[in-house]
Amino acid sequence: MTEHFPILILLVPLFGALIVVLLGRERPEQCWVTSLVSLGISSIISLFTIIVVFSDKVQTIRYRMGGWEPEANGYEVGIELRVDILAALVVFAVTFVGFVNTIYSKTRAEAEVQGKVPFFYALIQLLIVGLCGIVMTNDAFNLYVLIEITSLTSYALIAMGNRRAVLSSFNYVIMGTIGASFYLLGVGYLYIKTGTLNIDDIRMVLGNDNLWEHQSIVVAFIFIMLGVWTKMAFFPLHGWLPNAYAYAPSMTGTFMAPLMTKVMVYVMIRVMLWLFGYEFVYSGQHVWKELIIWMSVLAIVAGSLLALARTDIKKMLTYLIVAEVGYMVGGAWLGNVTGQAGAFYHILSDAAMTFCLFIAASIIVLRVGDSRVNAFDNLFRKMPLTMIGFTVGALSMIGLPPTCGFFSKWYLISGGIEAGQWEYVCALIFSSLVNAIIFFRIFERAYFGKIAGVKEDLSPSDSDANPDTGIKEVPWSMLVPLFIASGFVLLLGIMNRTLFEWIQTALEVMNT
Amino acid sequence: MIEFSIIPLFTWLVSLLAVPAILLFRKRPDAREGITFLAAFLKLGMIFMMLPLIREGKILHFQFGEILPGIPIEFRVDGLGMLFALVASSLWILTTLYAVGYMRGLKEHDQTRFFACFAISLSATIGVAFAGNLLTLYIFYEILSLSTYPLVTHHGDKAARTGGRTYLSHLLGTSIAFVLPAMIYCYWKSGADINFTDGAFLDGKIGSSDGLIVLLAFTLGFAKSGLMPFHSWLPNAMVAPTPVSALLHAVAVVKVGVFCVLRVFTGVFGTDFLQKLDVGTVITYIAAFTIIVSSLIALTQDNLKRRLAFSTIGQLAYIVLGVSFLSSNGVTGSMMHIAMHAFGKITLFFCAGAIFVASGKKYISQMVGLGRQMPITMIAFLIGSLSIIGLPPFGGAWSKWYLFLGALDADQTAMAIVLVISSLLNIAYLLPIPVNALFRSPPQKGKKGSDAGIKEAPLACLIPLCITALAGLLFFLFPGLGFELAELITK
Amino acid sequence: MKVFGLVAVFVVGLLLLSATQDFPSWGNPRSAASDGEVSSFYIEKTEAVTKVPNMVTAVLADFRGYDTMFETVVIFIAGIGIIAVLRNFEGSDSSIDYDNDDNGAGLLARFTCSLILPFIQIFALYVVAHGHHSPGGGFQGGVMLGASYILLALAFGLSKAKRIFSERRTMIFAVVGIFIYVGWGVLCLLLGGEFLNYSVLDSILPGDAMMARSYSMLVVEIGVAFTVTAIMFSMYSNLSTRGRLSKGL
Amino acid sequence: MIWQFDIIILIFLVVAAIVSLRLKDLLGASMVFGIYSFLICLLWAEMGAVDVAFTEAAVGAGVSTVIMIATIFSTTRRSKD
Amino acid sequence: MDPIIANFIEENIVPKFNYWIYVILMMIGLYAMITKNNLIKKLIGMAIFQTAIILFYVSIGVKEDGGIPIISHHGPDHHQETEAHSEAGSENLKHNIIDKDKYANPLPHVLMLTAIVVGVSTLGLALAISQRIHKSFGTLEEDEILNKLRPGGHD
Repeated sequence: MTEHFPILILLVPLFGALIVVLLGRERPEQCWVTSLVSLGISSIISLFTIIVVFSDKVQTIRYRMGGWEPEANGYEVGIELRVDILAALVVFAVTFVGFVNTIYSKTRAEAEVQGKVPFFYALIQLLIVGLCGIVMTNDAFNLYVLIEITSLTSYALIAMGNRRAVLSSFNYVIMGTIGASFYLLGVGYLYIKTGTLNIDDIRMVLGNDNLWEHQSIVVAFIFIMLGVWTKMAFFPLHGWLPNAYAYAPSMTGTFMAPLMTKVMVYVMIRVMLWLFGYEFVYSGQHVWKELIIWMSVLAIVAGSLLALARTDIKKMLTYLIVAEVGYMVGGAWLGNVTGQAGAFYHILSDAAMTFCLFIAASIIVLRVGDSRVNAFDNLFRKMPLTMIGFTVGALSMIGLPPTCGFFSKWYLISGGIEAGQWEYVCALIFSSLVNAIIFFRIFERAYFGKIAGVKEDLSPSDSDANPDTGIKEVPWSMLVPLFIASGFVLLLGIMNRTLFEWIQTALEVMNT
Repeated sequence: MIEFSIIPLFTWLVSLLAVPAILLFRKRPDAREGITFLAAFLKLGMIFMMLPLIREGKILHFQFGEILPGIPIEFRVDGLGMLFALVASSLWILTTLYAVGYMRGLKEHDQTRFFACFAISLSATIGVAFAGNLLTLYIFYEILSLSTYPLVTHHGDKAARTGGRTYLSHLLGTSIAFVLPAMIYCYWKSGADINFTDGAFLDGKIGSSDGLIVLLAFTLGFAKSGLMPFHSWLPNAMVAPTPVSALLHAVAVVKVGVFCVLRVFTGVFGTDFLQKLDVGTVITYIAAFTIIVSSLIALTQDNLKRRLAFSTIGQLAYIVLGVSFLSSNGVTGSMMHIAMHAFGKITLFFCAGAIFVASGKKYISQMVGLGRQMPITMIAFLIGSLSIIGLPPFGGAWSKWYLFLGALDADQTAMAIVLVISSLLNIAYLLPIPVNALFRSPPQKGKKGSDAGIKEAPLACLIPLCITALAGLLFFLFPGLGFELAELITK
Repeated sequence: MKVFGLVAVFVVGLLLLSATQDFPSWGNPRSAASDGEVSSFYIEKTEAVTKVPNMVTAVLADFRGYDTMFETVVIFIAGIGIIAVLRNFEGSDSSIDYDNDDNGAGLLARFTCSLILPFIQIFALYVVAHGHHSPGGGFQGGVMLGASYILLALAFGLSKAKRIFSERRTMIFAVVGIFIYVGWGVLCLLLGGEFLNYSVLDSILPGDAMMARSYSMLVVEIGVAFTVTAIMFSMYSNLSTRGRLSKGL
Repeated sequence: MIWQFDIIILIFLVVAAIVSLRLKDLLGASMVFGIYSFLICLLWAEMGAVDVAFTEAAVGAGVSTVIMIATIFSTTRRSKD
Repeated sequence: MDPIIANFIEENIVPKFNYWIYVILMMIGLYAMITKNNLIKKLIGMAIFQTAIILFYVSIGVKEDGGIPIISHHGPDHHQETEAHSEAGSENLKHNIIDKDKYANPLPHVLMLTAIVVGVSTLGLALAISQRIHKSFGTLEEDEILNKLRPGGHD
């Protein structure tokens, strides 16, 4: 049974989506239960997959669709799933965030997408199918199909928001199509030279025929990278992201912000190491290593500064995502295992902390009814539980121990030092400082209230009574996800050593 | 001789565990403060339990978890940590006593928050004192920054917020910008070993120019030590209530800063290795510059707490200066000065607070002739000042003496001269306050009426300041323990 | 913007063209892609292992059946995505105003349509069923079937078409199509093979493992056809009425 | 595979693409786009990709054009560029 | 004509004419996607862009004398095949008679079927989105939409 785990992870939410569409119109209340159950099962299976993969016998699950064995010379003729520890971790992150986000959606879905609840749940489950598929597939073209699945679902999900969301969804369609088509072009250029689509086989052919010098392979690499960067909103190509995530329905934003860009970062790491291989990507003759690290520095600095300039909370967070993408691209391009592992670890930790922050921000915007920073006034008194969750996420974003943000930054900086890329190290530090300013600005407001406020504004005694207005905590269905997310921020931080060792071992295999 | 012991953990935990209890009893102030005292005494008791072992030359050690490859959360008690923990925990009791008097005297708001944060800060301070590796040190350093922020901004008004902003931005900013990369660089350079256990871990693993940069990054990055140019948080943090200022300037925060610098010199590089690298002088000059400039600025301040703040900057620079001589005498002087300055400066702050509680006066110019109404406070202030200046028969004399010897050992005659000049400056900015208060009559007879009602501060304020003043005297007579602990480090 | 676009486009174009110089020339049967082991395998062995002469169908529905499953899912997503984005449930949803509706095109067009519609549909079914031997298959047949309903809607008005193919029915068709496809794969799973490994179905299908593959391809093509038919029509009906489903073009 | 045929269609393709993008009338543009789809479908049939050609005929020249026209009718027909 | 240019054309353009045209079509489509003001025009550009890539893939699969990728039992190999059949369906012989140069490479065709489907799905969804945009903003011109957003928005 265990060998079927990879496909089961995909099939369960797929069936969930079908059932939701079929039964949703008659029994809308069942949609939530169905998707909760399907995503719950899926995340349990993916948790077991981690265990299976990590047990000594199986390091990588290879699952051949349709049972097609490789042909005589060893080339795969079918499509293959390949799950190693990295894929298993990301898949778990995807399904689990999906599961927790479904809990969060319980009340919000009915409020924000009236009448279309079943479609929302169906789309979000299909999005999870797509993301998991992206992570696990070992076929370059299948990756394209799955990228398009995630794109289409996210276009639709974003366009379910207000009119700005619809507009940004259109921009996303244009950018996303360009990105995915570039990826497809790159795969075509690889195919014309190698004659195969399986990722492992392509690397093998590239090595055997020594095709690395060929112009078409270089162009293929450039286009695949451009495509992936567009989808992950790497700095100059980030234009579609902020509005899309900020104005989408809140439960869409909370799901997509932590995962979409991160999964694409995973794809980038995978393309770099699995598809093209270490020698090709980092070899000295290509100038792009330095160039891309400088680009990531630019992404980090620009993302942080743009975030600093925003007063809208969600917008600010989306620009922080742009900066974080810069972290990960830079880390992956440093050319040493520490940096790559740091980038990968940051995929997980960034997913956790972005999820945490987005849920908290959505709750606050919902309760206060204002999406600007002054929504935070006095919130520590009014919504202490929400603010605790927010604080955990924010500290992680700044990079203070023992949250996971600190450790991912640690590994990334270690990688930067090891590679001697001081500009990257400086950019990381700079971004941490800017994040500190951004979040402490918020904390100050949340703690003390309005700027003009004086001592008398605060409640005079130690009483915990809410001083004013009806701003109260939200129902458990929104607080529980927040606490799960912030719990994961801490858990990933505490477990970082174990995780990092797994990641490092898996990546070292790829770098040889 | 390293010995496993669980006491360091409990010493750290005890004030942390007090926090939920404090929050639980938020409605009953007496129980709440009882818990604070209980925790404080328990802590001191545990430290005294460890003291004999440390004096035998043992190193107590406890570790759990492994947060990064090769780096656990590690507690390790040696002479330096012991000295610091001893000072911090004994002063915690006094500060708590004083805080109770002060807070109740002024009927401050949010006392629960105050005491809870206080307990967290002390826990973090002990964490720093006992930290067995650089990362543990860093973590507790950051926790201390964050947990003292609510204390600094306790009043919540605009000035407090500005002060708090400066405070946090300096401390957090420097630690992220300098210490973190330096630490990661060390981690990488030393092959994943940043434990203090086996002597200085960077010994012989780093070149001269790298070493200078790392050393500078650490020394400036631990901005709690108040070295220029990252000193301005200190005067700004003066908006805090006085017990907090006492905590910041005498016990927890600033001492953590210099303690970290001491650790960097002795535990990260090792003084011998630094001598080989020949990079200590840069720090020496920064420290000397800080001493002179801060003393000069202190002279111009009229707000008592601000003047004391600049005085603190100068005194802290002594400690850094002493250790930067890289001689055993210098390090001994530095360690002694941690303790001596702690007791001296806390006396001064207690006095400043007592004056504020009793008379509401903040400015030095208002305090002329105050000694008549508040003789005990002013005499304690005088003792504290003398101890800080370093005149016998007060404890400060020992540390100054050893610093001086250290300067001569290192052939830094110029620094010896700096020490002399700065001592003169100390006299100039500290001594006039008690002297004017005690021996001059109030200038304006007409306004005497307003001073008439002034009495000594409440007993809870008065007792601690007497004790600390007395301690300054006792340290001169019985300095043995301090030397003993210092010897454990310098040998 | 225009200049920037022009520059970007030219850079992209030049990059792509620069790579064509080391492509094998067009139509060269010895190029890596055409001569590689994988495509040779498909050309030479397909009929032997699947009994299907149309390699494209075989590769589509069997070797790369997993891709095709997601292709169907893509269509499905487009269908429900359009509904999610555009559908306006506020209007009279269930009770379509049949009387006051548009009546489609003119008489001649309606006559012609009624004449050719059955042929279109029969041809579409043929395309679905005969995909093993001739160009075509589930997707093409499904599109044609969907197009026949679109034609119906154009000629006789949307309401007429909706009477045959209501929204509810569309959704059921779409779901059932994917369900057939995925369920068939799961059936393989339950019988002990990998997902979509049709050869294990020989225990329940007549013939040997190769014939089982051949039959299974037909089954999944039918599944695809279901979904595509339904979604094509749903796409048209939503887009032509701005999501109200009340009045067609 | 007849290369003369190939080249002629390719050139027509480019023309059709440009025309469909330059027309200010969106209805006309989508009609020309239908022509473009049909041409490219011819090209593929000629290249031996019958399945692809069949699909493109049904989808590109058929459904795509129809839904595009449906959209144009329910929005606006004029375009500034 | 300059011999170098003539040589270049002979070597790089004539045998790769398909690739040149696909790049040109792709450039046209991309340019329209980036610079066109009308949303429908952008989508037409997008469709052109995608078909150009499909053209590229199909061109990969072409063989000079390859026919459609459907195995023919009535073609020139007919006689051999019947012989093969008579030998009790011997697998090996049966394989040998299929000349792979006679058939176009089927794999790119399969891939492009999927790509066409993806293209039409994207187009449909994008059209739905642009209808929503038209409903909210009353126009499909990008500059007018941005103008409408400007006064109210804080973006």
